[in-house]
Amino acid sequence: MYEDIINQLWSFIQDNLKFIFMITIFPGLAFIFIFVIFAVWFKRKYLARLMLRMGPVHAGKVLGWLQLIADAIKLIAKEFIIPRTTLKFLFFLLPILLPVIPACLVLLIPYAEDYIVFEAAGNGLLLFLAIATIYPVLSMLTGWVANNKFTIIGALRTIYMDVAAEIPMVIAVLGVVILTGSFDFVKIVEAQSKIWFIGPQILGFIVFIIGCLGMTERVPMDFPVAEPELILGVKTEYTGPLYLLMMEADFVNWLAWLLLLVTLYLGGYNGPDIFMNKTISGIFWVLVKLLVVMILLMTIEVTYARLRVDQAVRLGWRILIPLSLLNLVISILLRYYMPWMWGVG
Amino acid sequence: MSNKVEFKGILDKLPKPIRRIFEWGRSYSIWAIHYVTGCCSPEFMQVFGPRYDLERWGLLSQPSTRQCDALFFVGNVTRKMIRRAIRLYNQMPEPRYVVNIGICTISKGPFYDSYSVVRVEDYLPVDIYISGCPPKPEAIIYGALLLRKKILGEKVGGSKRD
Amino acid sequence: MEGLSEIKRILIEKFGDNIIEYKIVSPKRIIVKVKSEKVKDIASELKRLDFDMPVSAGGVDYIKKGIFEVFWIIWSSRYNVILILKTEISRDSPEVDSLVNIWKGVQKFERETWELMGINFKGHPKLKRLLLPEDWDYEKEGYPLRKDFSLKPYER
Amino acid sequence: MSVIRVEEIEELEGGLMRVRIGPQHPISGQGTIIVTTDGEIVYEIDVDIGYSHRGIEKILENRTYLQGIVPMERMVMLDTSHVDMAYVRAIEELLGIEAPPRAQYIRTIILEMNRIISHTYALGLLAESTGWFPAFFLWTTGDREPFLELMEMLTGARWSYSFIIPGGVRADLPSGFKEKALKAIEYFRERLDVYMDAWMENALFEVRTRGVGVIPSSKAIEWGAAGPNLRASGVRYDTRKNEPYAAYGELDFKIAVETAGDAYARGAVRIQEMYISLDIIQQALENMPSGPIKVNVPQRVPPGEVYSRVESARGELGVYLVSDGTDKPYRVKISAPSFRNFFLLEMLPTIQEIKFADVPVLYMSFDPWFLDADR
Repeated sequence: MYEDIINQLWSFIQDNLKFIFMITIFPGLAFIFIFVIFAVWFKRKYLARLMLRMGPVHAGKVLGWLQLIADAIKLIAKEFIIPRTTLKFLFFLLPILLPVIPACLVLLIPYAEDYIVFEAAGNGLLLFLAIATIYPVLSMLTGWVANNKFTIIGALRTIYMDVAAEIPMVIAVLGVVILTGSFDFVKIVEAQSKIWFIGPQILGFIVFIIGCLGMTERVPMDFPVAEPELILGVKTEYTGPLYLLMMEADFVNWLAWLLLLVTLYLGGYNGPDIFMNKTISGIFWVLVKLLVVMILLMTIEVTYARLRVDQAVRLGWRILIPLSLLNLVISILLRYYMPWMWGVG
Repeated sequence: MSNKVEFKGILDKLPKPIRRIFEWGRSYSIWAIHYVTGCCSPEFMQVFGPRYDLERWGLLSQPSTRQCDALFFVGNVTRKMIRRAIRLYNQMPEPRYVVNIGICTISKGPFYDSYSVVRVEDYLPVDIYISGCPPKPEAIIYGALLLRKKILGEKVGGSKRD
Repeated sequence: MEGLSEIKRILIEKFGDNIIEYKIVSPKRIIVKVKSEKVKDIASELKRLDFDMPVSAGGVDYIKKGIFEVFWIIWSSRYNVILILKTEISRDSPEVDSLVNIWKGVQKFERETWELMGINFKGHPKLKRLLLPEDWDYEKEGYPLRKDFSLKPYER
Repeated sequence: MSVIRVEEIEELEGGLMRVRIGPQHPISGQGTIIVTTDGEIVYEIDVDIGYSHRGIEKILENRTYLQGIVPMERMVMLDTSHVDMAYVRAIEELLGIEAPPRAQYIRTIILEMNRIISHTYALGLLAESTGWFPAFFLWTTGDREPFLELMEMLTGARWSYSFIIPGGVRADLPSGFKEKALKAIEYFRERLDVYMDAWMENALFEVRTRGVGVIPSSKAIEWGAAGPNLRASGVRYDTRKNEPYAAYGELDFKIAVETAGDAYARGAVRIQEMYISLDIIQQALENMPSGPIKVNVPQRVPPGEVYSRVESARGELGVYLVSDGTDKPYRVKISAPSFRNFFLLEMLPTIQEIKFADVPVLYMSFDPWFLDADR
């Protein structure tokens, strides 16, 4: 009686083996966990090196690669405290929900010609932006639920940053959509085979980078988690495993936005295919570009001071939005006069 | 205060190798609170500085008490400060340690007859004592390594705790 | 030097006997001792004479003579000289006018003297606890900076 | 021991809330800044000090003059030699003796090295408060090491030297100190150029500090500002020039003065003062006179009262010493510069509208030190 169930299961696995591999291994869970651990380790070593010091060394006997695993184990084994003045259900649910949102964004990105997990019927970018805007709302909720003076101020500031950074960024992304004529990620990457969009869309690229810093709360725009004023901003009240999830959510969100940056402006998987097989070289190129952009953003993080809230909102409204509108006009002109350049005409 | 979930017991019942892993993890990432109480604080900053870097052993200074497991008393502790320190100690989650840096925290040091300096030992259980006024960075690093040894379960001098 | 003697002339002819003592210790130091009731007017007169930066204020407890000596230390930007204004008040009713509305910078110093020595500054806006711990009660432990307060019980 | 209960959340009118940037806070040090704000605009700042009040003035009455140097230095650990110098200068003035010239030069070297150590701390924290934590704060922490090593070589201790004693200096310069010191000066001078580029050209840092917490010179004098905060508002006031002590009479150096009076100007004054200190040390090392380094001093100090002033890194540090002829001081009143610098922070909201995010920047631009204020 069990045989047919097992046979059905076995045939189901054989049919969509590729899909299961994609979900669990490459762009799925394993890749996200490994990337988070690598990114945190790399950030601590790289920033330490810029600060003229060593960073974690003794944890793994060679370059301290086990340091993050030690941190994770310690946090798991920590006792978690539920402050009396919070909504217990939300206090537990939100940290679990936070890493999930950006995790599912990673699946929408095309890593090679036919290597995309969820096609989204032609409007992948639209779905990406829709899901991505839930993250600030949820992080605001965590601040509000923790019911501590500093987290409430942090929650208010998350909304400020949301307003200041997200609107100009969405308009900038519109420039790319006008050039390629569709929301489909694959078409966007195909359109960049001749020239990457960082060239014609340089204004949009600048606005996107600043918005990306804002959305992922990196230093120039990271006032929701501003250490000097609000202890840890939104994450102050969370201990042990919940803090581990919150910290991880931060980096998964960073991974999602970097991948979007790579596909929209740096030509996704376009690149000379070194390996024989096209998909492997496609994936290779996406990861290389991801690493380069990561190093760039980390260097920005070290050399610049943090913007005040009102300065960031003023920057967002007075400078970024006009810039992105100007970018729209440029992309319309480019689309009208030189359609052949983008494989559309 | 906040009702704490008593968590300690579960880990000790685990079999030896799994407990070793948790202890190894804990020993390599001690997070101290970003909190200084007295006049040894410049030396405490030097120890996190480029030359004597405590982050080599994974020791970071975290701003919020909820994520930390080590409370460093750096320098003299007065009656007004000890009340806040006790409150901090209560806020920290369970596997927590207290380290005394400087002789003022051990025996009131040069202020032996001051009317407001107190000894930390009368108020909080202390794990590691680092003497010196201010102790040299090597001494502070040695104290941190002693704390690591204590977490790994090895015997570190006579201590009232275990 | 000429500026200093000119100040002395103005102060003496305006306040006469209220100035008990006017000592020019060195070209950069003047010590003026005045009666405690006239402190406020003399201070406003000094302020008019460009003694504008308050450097410090405090009290000395002469237990043998049974008096408190309250002093304000003022620097003048024009004459570039330090003036120490001193008054004497009795130990059992330590009361003196506060010079806060003349020199704003003196507010914290007077608050500290009030807390550690028990000298009451009349007219001081914020006489609140500053340095001592919250659970310090004056009856049991007394005022720290007074001479009759001994450090023996605190010696470990 | 009654642990303080959670204060009752007092309802302030207009939806304000009182945020305590408490003793445990990345920026606050050993004290509390109580800020009344509605989230962004700050209406009132009250600094609650006393968390490390050790009663040094009372302890000094229990110690002889020479013993008093050790607890008094703990008052401000960052530049202990200035506190030492003020106390020793008061005693020497009462005794009417003068330290030999070689001791004066050695004292000047220690004082200036201490000023550099303290200013690097101030600049590092000012950069940290604007969020520029990683690079600048740790550069300055690292670049302070050579001077700490020199101090250890000369006096045996890294921070609290108690090297300046009534009548001169405890020991002579060790051999090889001069070459090492000149090498350290060379290294630090080029590091200072790196700070100037990283500091002056950093656009975001300027945006965060220019025009923030502007104090006009009239207000600075009226509130009793001290040291770099006074000179940043355009007031030419430096105790080393007004009343030259140690060897400042013979060395020529200028005073760093800025006129803007905002957080940026205070930082710029500190960087220029570091350049000046380097020149002073170089001059002192070059024409160092030979001769004795100590004059023996009687135990008992004749009765009298004296007010001695010294330009410490944080401002003008004054010691009002009353002695009654025994070997213990009768009363020592220390007028600490940080005590006055905190007052500036409290007075700022009355003249200018401050944002909540600016409070750490302002607090660090005055460079107060809680232990200095608590004594």
